Amino acid sequence: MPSERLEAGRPAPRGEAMSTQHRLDALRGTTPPRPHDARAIAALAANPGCSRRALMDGAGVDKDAAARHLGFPAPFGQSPFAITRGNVFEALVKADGCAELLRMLREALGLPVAEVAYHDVENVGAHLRHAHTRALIDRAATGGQDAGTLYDHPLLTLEIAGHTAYLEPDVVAFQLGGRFHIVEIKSFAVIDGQADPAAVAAAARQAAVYVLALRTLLEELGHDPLQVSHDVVLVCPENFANRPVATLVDVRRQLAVLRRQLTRMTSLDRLLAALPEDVTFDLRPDEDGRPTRPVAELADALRGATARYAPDCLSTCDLCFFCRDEARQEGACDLLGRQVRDELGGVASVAEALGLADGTRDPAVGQEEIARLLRNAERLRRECLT
Amino acid sequence: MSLLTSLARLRALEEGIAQPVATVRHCHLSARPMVFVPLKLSGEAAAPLAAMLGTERERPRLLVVTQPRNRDLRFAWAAELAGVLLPYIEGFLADTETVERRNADPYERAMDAPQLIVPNQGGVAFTRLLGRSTRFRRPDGPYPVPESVPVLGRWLTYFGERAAYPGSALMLAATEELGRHWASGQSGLEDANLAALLAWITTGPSEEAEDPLVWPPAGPATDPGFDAEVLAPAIESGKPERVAEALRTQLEPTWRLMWQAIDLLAGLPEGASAAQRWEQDRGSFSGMATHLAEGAPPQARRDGAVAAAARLARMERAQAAYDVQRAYDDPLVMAEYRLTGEAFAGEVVETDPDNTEGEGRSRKLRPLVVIKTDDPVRLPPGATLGTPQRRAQGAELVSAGEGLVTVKITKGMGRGRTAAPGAVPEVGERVCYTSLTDDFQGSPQLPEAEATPWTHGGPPQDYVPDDEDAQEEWS
Amino acid sequence: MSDRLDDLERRIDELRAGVRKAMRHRDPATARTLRAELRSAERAWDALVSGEQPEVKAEPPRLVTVREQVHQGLRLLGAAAQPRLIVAVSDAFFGGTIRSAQLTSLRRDEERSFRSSPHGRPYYLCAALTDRLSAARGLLTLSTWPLERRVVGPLSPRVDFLTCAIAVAEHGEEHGAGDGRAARLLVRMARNIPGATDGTFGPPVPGQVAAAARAELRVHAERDTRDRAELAERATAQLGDTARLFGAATLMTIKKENAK
Amino acid sequence: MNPPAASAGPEQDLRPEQVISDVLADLPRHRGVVVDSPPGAGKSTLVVRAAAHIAATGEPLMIVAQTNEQVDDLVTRISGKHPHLSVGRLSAGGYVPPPRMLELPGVRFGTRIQDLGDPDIVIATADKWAWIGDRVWPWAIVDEAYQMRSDKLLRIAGSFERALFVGDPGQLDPFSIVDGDRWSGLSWDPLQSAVSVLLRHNPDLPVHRLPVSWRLPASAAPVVSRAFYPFTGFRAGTSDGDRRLELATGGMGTVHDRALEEAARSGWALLELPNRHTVRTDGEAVQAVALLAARLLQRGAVASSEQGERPVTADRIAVGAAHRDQVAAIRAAGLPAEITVDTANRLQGREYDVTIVLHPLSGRRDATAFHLESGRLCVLTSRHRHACVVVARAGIAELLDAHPSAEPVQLGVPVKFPDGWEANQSVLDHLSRHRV
Repeated sequence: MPSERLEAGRPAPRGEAMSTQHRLDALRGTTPPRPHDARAIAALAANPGCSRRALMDGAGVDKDAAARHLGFPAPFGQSPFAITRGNVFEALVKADGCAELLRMLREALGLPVAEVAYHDVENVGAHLRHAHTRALIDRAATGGQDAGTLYDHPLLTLEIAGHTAYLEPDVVAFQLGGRFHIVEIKSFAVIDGQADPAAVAAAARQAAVYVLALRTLLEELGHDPLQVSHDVVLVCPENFANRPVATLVDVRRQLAVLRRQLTRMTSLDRLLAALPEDVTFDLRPDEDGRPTRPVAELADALRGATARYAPDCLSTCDLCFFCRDEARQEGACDLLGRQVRDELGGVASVAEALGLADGTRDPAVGQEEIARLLRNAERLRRECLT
Repeated sequence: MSLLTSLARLRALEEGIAQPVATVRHCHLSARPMVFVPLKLSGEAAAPLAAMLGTERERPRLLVVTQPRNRDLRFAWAAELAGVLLPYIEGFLADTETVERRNADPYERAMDAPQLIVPNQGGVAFTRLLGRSTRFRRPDGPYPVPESVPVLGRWLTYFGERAAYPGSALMLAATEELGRHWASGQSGLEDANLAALLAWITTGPSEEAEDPLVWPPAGPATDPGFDAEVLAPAIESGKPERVAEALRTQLEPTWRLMWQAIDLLAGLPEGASAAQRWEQDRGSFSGMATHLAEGAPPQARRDGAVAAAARLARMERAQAAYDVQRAYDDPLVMAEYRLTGEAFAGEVVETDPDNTEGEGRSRKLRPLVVIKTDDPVRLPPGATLGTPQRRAQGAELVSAGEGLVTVKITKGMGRGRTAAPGAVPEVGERVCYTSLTDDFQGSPQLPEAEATPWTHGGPPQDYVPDDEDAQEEWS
Repeated sequence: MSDRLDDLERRIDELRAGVRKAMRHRDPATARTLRAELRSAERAWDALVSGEQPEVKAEPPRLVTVREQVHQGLRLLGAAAQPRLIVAVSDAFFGGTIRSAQLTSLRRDEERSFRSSPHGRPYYLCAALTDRLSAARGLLTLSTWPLERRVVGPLSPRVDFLTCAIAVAEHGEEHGAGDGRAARLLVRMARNIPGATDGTFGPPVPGQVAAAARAELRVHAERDTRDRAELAERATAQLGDTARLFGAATLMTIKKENAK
Repeated sequence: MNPPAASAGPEQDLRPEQVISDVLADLPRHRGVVVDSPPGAGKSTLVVRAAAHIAATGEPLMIVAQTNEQVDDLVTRISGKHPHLSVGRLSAGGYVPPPRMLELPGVRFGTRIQDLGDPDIVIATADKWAWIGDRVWPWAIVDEAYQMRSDKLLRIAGSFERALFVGDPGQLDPFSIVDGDRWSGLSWDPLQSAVSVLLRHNPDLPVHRLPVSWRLPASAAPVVSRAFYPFTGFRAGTSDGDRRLELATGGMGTVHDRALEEAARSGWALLELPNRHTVRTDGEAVQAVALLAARLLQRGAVASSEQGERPVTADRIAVGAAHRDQVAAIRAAGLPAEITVDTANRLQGREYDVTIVLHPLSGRRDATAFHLESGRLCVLTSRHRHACVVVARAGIAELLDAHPSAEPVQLGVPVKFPDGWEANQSVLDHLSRHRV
């Protein structure tokens, strides 16, 4: 049973889901599915309006690989220094039976001194990790007094568009007021009580995925899912030292968003319907996984699914450079950002907007006002610049 | 961002070159700015890696931490930095003027002040963090540092805070200032890339600008590729000069860009009110220096209740003043308000310079001016108006319609029975009036910090920089 | 040398130009390859200006072998410990020269040597045993210890940490903290033990640390001893010599074996 | 608004009378008492009652409101209900009291405490109070305390010993033109509301909730309660049928007429325009709003309620929008001057028979935090006694669905509820059942 889970374990698609599932698999083609990790799942909410992204995520297409193959590699490298720093810090927090973590849980959350039991789920073979996690969590939830406190390297799962995503929270802590808490270890600094809001938000979104997965697990096991707290324990280095500090982060909002996105994913068939039957995003990898699909062909296939490019994509989507290039070819106002695009009312193209401003183009029905505004703005600019 | 700026961006995109969104420079530009390009170690909060800085474009100083994990080297670096910055800063303290104040003692104000220019907001934030991580240090005790380090920390903290103060020019971020004066054909997010923004302004968009190999990031973060393929091996090799060389390659391009940015800004005539804001900067700078000289403790980690409220009031006032001054100094900025109907400009078509109101002693001169304008006026009758052409005057909107606006001058006409020559605009003169005026009444007293009320946690225990501040180890 | 530099610099300029050209012609593929060459050229240039390639730093003459130093550290600690702690101890008290990296392969070597000639050595550096009697990840123990000390129940990581803290504190007390290293190690451990420090940042009092550690130890001792006794029993009953020292093979390792 | 404090009971089951007497009973027991009041739940009534109650003890009382309108309104109510009380109305230099107030018995006006004699009650805006030092009042009542920025409270808190804080947590939060990130997470963040700062430093203060809205009709209370007060909730003081809106003259079957009829019938109407991205001042929408208002007057709407029957005259109608330029555009569309046209910020605390709302998200392509702020929609949809007509372009559902959620998270800042997205969704969901 668990072993079957291991190979990209996908339950046999049923009924209505079937066609959708098959379409999605066809969309991905021979390329092996990119398993969703917590970050990927959290990122589903980054730009829900983008059909292209929704379809690629739904089909488990490796957007990064696609972007490379298209010649628009994503701009997200990670520095070896940052990676080392991250690992060193996590090791420090977990060293000596999570001594540091226990200190923080005791100080910040009043964890009783007696609560020190530590289970390293990874002590069992990788293939047993999920099953072992289930067993341990089940025992804890059933309220065995010796249920234990810290579960290191647990392995949770979540069904994403018919695929099982495997999720690895840093630590699950129990016995904080009888509830499970997700512990998220991050190496960005908390300085005088504050951290980079974007970084915290990302951590919160990711932790929300773990909370949801753990709640789902409890539900499957017939326990009260609310035994999992919506407060996650965020552990970061404090100020400029290596010393970790714990902060509680309320992820209820992120949970709500996550639920919305997961329900959306089930409605992919609407998007699929809009695609030609035979279209596929297959990279046609050769035996050593190198993509062989003609680039132009792949690009066309992708253009078949409309993107909704916004500059924010540059920090959230592997495909951003490809879509930005597309937007440039089309001379779309989206290039200038959501706000500008919104300000221009219905006007979508640069040429159109400027035409209206110069008066060289007559406003279409419904464009009268934006035309008036633009002409006025153009008049003022001319007046001030000449 | 207003439609006016959006239009400029669209135009830039179409013409492939940035468009002006200001006709004058809205920040003071020092004759001897200190250009400061810091780099930090990826993955760390504020671990300095290197900095290129100096006041002369031909003679940049390169400071490098050749073994970033070694905290002693980091403090040595901080001391080196202090060795460059402190003399520069203190150099402005000698030459001062005495300023008389109403119901307060006169004080000494520096004739000129230092100006730090960093590439981007990241540079400002890093400066602030650098200040935070050094200002509590002690030259004695368990983790002693050179005496100059805590002093540097307090100055960097000060500059970092001034950078957040509307209209201050003590510390500028190049991308911010350029973006205030030119609209590129890319999004605001992309404007944060100095190379890209400058390309738009000078030669037009360039793919290279985003290629870290051609234009290394302007910091403080380094290019991950560079970290992996060049820096890490260099550090491993344990050869300081090799690390320094590697970092030089990352800093020099940005150094050149910084001076290009300064040249561009210098090319614009300075706005009328910039000098006034710079005067406040000089006053603030002198205040900080005195503070330091009197041996006051380092800036607290965070504002107390009263300090926060006081700062907020100052900043809100500064912001409002800054917005008004920019509009009054620059027709292109004023145009934004004309577009939204909060201002209008046009030609005077009729005047009644001798119009009066009231009788006998209370009889006052209230000249009327009729202006013909193409602007959409969205101001109600009775609205108080000001005008860039006669800043001392105040006016009131009488009526508006059919492109004609009647305005009554209500302030600054003096006592006389007839208007002084030039006080009332002549027929045919182009004038601009706006509801945007900067007559703020001062903000009311705040309680003393030690009188903080119970609603805000009561009196704080007064702040003593404790050992922890001085000893938190630098990982 | 210098003309090589010139060649390189010329080459670098050409490549830069090439990259630009490729980008302009929307030919990212070429650009990518050119970039790679550019990097290597730059690396070469780097190497030249900064002299010849770095030679591998010579290990300081080692009087005591890694194996012996680890043994020394573990004897002092008296409980299962992670490499980083062992290294810290050996560094703090024995002027140790080992680095964590050197300890990774250690257990495998020991196991090999034991298999070739069982009990050929006075002691072996061996594994701690999990509740599945498999080798616990990243923990080292001594073969000379009773099994009870070498198995880890749920509470053992904490208990062992406290035991180690006591050992470090007391050793420091007897032999003097020496230089800062020992003190720093004690601080790090002390701040994670309730009551071990009085909140100030001064160096902790070893006696106080030991006392605090003992106090918490008393809370866990009974259950931990029970768990360990039970585990030890199972180990004795179920494991052969090798497995008892180095851990029973998990399904994973069996798979690996079969794979060979 | 944050999840209820421990002190809060299930007060929507309580009788309002009960709550009020509980509040009055708590006054002497605690340094501060907080009363949350959902729209039209009798906040002013409570303030007047409390004022009289305190004045009766003979101890002087200061009352703090946020705007001159609010102050004048309170003065009028108090002297109307308790003519025997002497009230001093403090004001800044420029202030001219509306004529109607000059006749009020026992009310004196002045710019300095000394000008007021020694009245039982002194009332002024927070800004004015900030200038009054050198005296400490045993009692204070702070009205609209959720719209008051905490730095304002800091300036005046020294002037009173104990205080009653009254306000509506569901309306718009205070804001600033400068970026306040540097203070986020601080318990005294000056940009937080007076109440949140007060409660963060004094978590044990009692928090009461007025359980019944006398303004919102039975058709609106549950909708607003669900969307904007998910944790506390409230109910309508009247039940179905108590409030009626009748249109004297028949309609001509236009969408506008049908919208009005739907509103008259059900208390809600959504006049949906074709889906299109537009500029903020969407001419069609503006026209629709103006037409609705005009038709409402033409058709001689009559509102009957527990307060009896009266025609819906222009002054009983309000038009609300999100942006100032929208308001200007609507005014320019030629409405009778007596009809109030204003932004959400300025409509706070006001009440009308019928409101016509230009939906903040109408015609937008992307929702910003500003558009999604739950307080904005709450104000716009909770000003009416009888009916609320919302004008919006189709496509808001899709816009919400496509909204990217990447709000930054500040450490130590309590999460605000309700989430603007959820609130918008919930209201839209209800409106869709009244689509025309």
